[in-house]
Amino acid sequence: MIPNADLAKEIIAKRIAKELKDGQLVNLGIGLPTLVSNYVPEEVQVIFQSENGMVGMGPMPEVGMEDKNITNAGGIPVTVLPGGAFFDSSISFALIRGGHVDITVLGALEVDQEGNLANWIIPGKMVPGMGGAMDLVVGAKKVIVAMQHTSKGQPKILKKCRLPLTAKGEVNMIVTELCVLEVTEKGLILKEIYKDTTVEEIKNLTEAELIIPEDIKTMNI
Amino acid sequence: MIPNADLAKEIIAKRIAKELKDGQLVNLGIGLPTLVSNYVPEEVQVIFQSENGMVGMGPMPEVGMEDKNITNAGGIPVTVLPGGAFFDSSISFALIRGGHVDITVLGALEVDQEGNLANWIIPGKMVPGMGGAMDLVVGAKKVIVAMQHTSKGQPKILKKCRLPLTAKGEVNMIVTELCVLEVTEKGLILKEIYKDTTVEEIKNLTEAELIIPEDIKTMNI
Amino acid sequence: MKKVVDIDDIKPLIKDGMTLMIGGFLACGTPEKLIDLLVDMNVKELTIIANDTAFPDRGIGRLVVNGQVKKVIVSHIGTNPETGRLMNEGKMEVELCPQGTLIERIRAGGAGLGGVLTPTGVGTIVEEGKQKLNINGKEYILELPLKADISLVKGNIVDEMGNIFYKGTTRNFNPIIAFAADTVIVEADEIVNIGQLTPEEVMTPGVVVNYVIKGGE
Amino acid sequence: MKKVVDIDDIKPLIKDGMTLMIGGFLACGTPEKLIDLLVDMNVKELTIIANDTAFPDRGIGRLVVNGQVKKVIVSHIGTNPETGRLMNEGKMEVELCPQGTLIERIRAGGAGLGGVLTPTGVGTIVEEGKQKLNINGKEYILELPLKADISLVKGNIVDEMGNIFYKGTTRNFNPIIAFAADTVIVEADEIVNIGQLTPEEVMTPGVVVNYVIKGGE
Repeated sequence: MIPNADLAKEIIAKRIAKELKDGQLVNLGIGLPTLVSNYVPEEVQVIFQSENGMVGMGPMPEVGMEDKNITNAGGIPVTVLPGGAFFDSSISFALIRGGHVDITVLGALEVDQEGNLANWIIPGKMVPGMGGAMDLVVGAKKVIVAMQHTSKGQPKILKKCRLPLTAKGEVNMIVTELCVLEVTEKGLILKEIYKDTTVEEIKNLTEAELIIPEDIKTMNI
Repeated sequence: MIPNADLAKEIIAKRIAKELKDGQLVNLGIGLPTLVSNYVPEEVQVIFQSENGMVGMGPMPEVGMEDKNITNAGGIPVTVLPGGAFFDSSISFALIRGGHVDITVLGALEVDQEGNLANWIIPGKMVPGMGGAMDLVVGAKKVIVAMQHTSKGQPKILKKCRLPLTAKGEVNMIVTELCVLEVTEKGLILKEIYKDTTVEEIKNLTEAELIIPEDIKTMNI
Repeated sequence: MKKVVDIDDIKPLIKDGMTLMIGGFLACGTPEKLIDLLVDMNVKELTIIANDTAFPDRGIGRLVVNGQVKKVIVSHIGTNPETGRLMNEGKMEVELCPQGTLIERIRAGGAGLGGVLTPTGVGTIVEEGKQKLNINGKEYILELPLKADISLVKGNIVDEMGNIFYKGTTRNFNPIIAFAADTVIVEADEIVNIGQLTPEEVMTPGVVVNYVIKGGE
Repeated sequence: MKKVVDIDDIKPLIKDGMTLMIGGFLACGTPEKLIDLLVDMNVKELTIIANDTAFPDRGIGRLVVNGQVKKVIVSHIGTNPETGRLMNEGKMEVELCPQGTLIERIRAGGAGLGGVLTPTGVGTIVEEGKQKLNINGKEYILELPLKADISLVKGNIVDEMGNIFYKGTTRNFNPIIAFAADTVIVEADEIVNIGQLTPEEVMTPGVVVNYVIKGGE
């Protein structure tokens, strides 16, 4: 049984939140990845980076309290927490490309069993541009793809990406509403599955080859 | 007649001071070049850069007023003028290498008729290192060599530098106590001579070929 | 060397066909009054180097909508549908560049570097037509410097020598483009006397700034 | 993630044979208390990357005089005769690097770049053994990144999250080396609570800093 879109997003965000460790520097992409910040356990203090030039990004301001000089990478007003810092884009990407960001969470159009990611262009249809995504995926220590398992019923986890790539072989983990996959040199390992699904269902909805270990866990959300 | 060392330095510094134009950003090397700042006309406002990380460098502080956090590129306490700014070394050399410094004045061990400069090493004898000199000479819009015409009676203005170079073909102007030379594609042009010397004397004390125009001026100090 | 001028004094500097760098990230930190000026002057055939093309009614987006732009070199155009439309109709050239690469190319231009080697884009279409180098067993793309005729910078507090202080996330591309153009024009929220910014508060040294104009309220 | 520690807690981190980057320019902005620690521990065979070797009795020079250094990568050794003597006697290796190139190499290391192309040193012995590239008719040297095991940084005001504010010309190499090492240790003149440095005052974000110790008065 495939959870509906809202539940799917909640499952994904909750599961990824559990990957964050105390003290880590984390960059969350626009959209679904942003939801992860809602589920970080209280005892885990992570620092959010925004590639337009900030660490220590806080929640959105209350209505009427917006400061037009403090925005996130989506251009939306946000807040900065005590101990945060602002900097220019060259320093922001020195942090990103230089391996100082512990985890980046991004959406995907396609991802494949070699850890390739496509999320910035559908030629002839949608060309938003890569923004900071290519640098984030190459530079962050751990790259987590956050996406619904299928798009209109079609698999998005492929043997080989068909869309132009964002980066080659950089994805470490894929989290969908159905499962958690780890990208390894041998291929994709099915680590956890959602309580209401089965290995069979996941196989049917996935084009990529999956390595099925004996000790698959239930997704802990 | 060759002026003694003290007078020589004064002549050189005074003449170079006349090259500085209002609003220019200027870097003066340690030693003789530093003296140039004593002779800048009052109506000319230049900004001094210090490659350790400052623009708007002011004079040395009065005794007892030194701030150990504000030093020049020689490690000596200096002051910062209102409107000055501090920055890190990467920005300092972005200014230098990026062509934002209008004039750099440096000493030389040797300089030659192709505009080559040697001022950072005498192999086996003296190896201070190049510090910021190589970047300054390559990056500044105008490179002025400030030095006494000879060393122990031997020419320092050569056909071809014999010491390892600081930079190739980057010198624009040479000012000694005897003359002002302009470096051009054709060679060294004798533009001005000191009042107490002659073209003959300069030729005798110079190894390089000199282009002698008809309208040589007396050095205006 | 009086740098603070009236916005009308800027007009003669800006000409059709120029390459402009413009600060801002989705219009945060973009000099809107200078954009107004460009729109009013209706200068054409501009090449714009910036992070993005913002929104149709804000920032750089307004120049796109007004048909003044020949080419943009940016990392993102998704927030301005007009950019995509003009691109698809062949009316405007769009060079997409990863954000971190774009800012390094501009920095290289301003810092006198001939290029930088980046791992970003290796194995993607970004590497097409570019030289690749293998350094210690890892592949890098050689990315070349960018420079402009004029940079349009937005500063929050600017002193009469052109020293700039940026608030919040308005800094973004501004300090970097301020090094990479022949002429640098700053739009200031607030212009202060010399000495009111301490030398430590200055984020862009005024020595790279040519003109300062007063921005909107 | 408590970053403020006692200087003794630093001891286990530092080992013979390590590569250290140390901030400062002729000892201005050098963490002298951390140098004291290195001298006391008498760690050996260090490789030091820094602007210079300062003076025999100040800054990095003290490590040279104490015979703890195997190699230095610096732009200048002229103020410390001991460096020259040890070099001439073959007891210490000295790699001289133009200052602007040195800081770019460190920056590249910290920013994940594979190298930079610089015109500095073309036609001199600096280019020996290095790849040269011709970009648009001009020659550049390819200079490779530098990284370290540990960076020792000096900050004037540092908050409990490791955010750093530098006064005057003490900044120099410090913010750049803070990005380029596996472990970053900051010696602070003054340690303040979180929030006492505004986000705009921060010159090095604490996210790259691992440990903060209190410096001398």
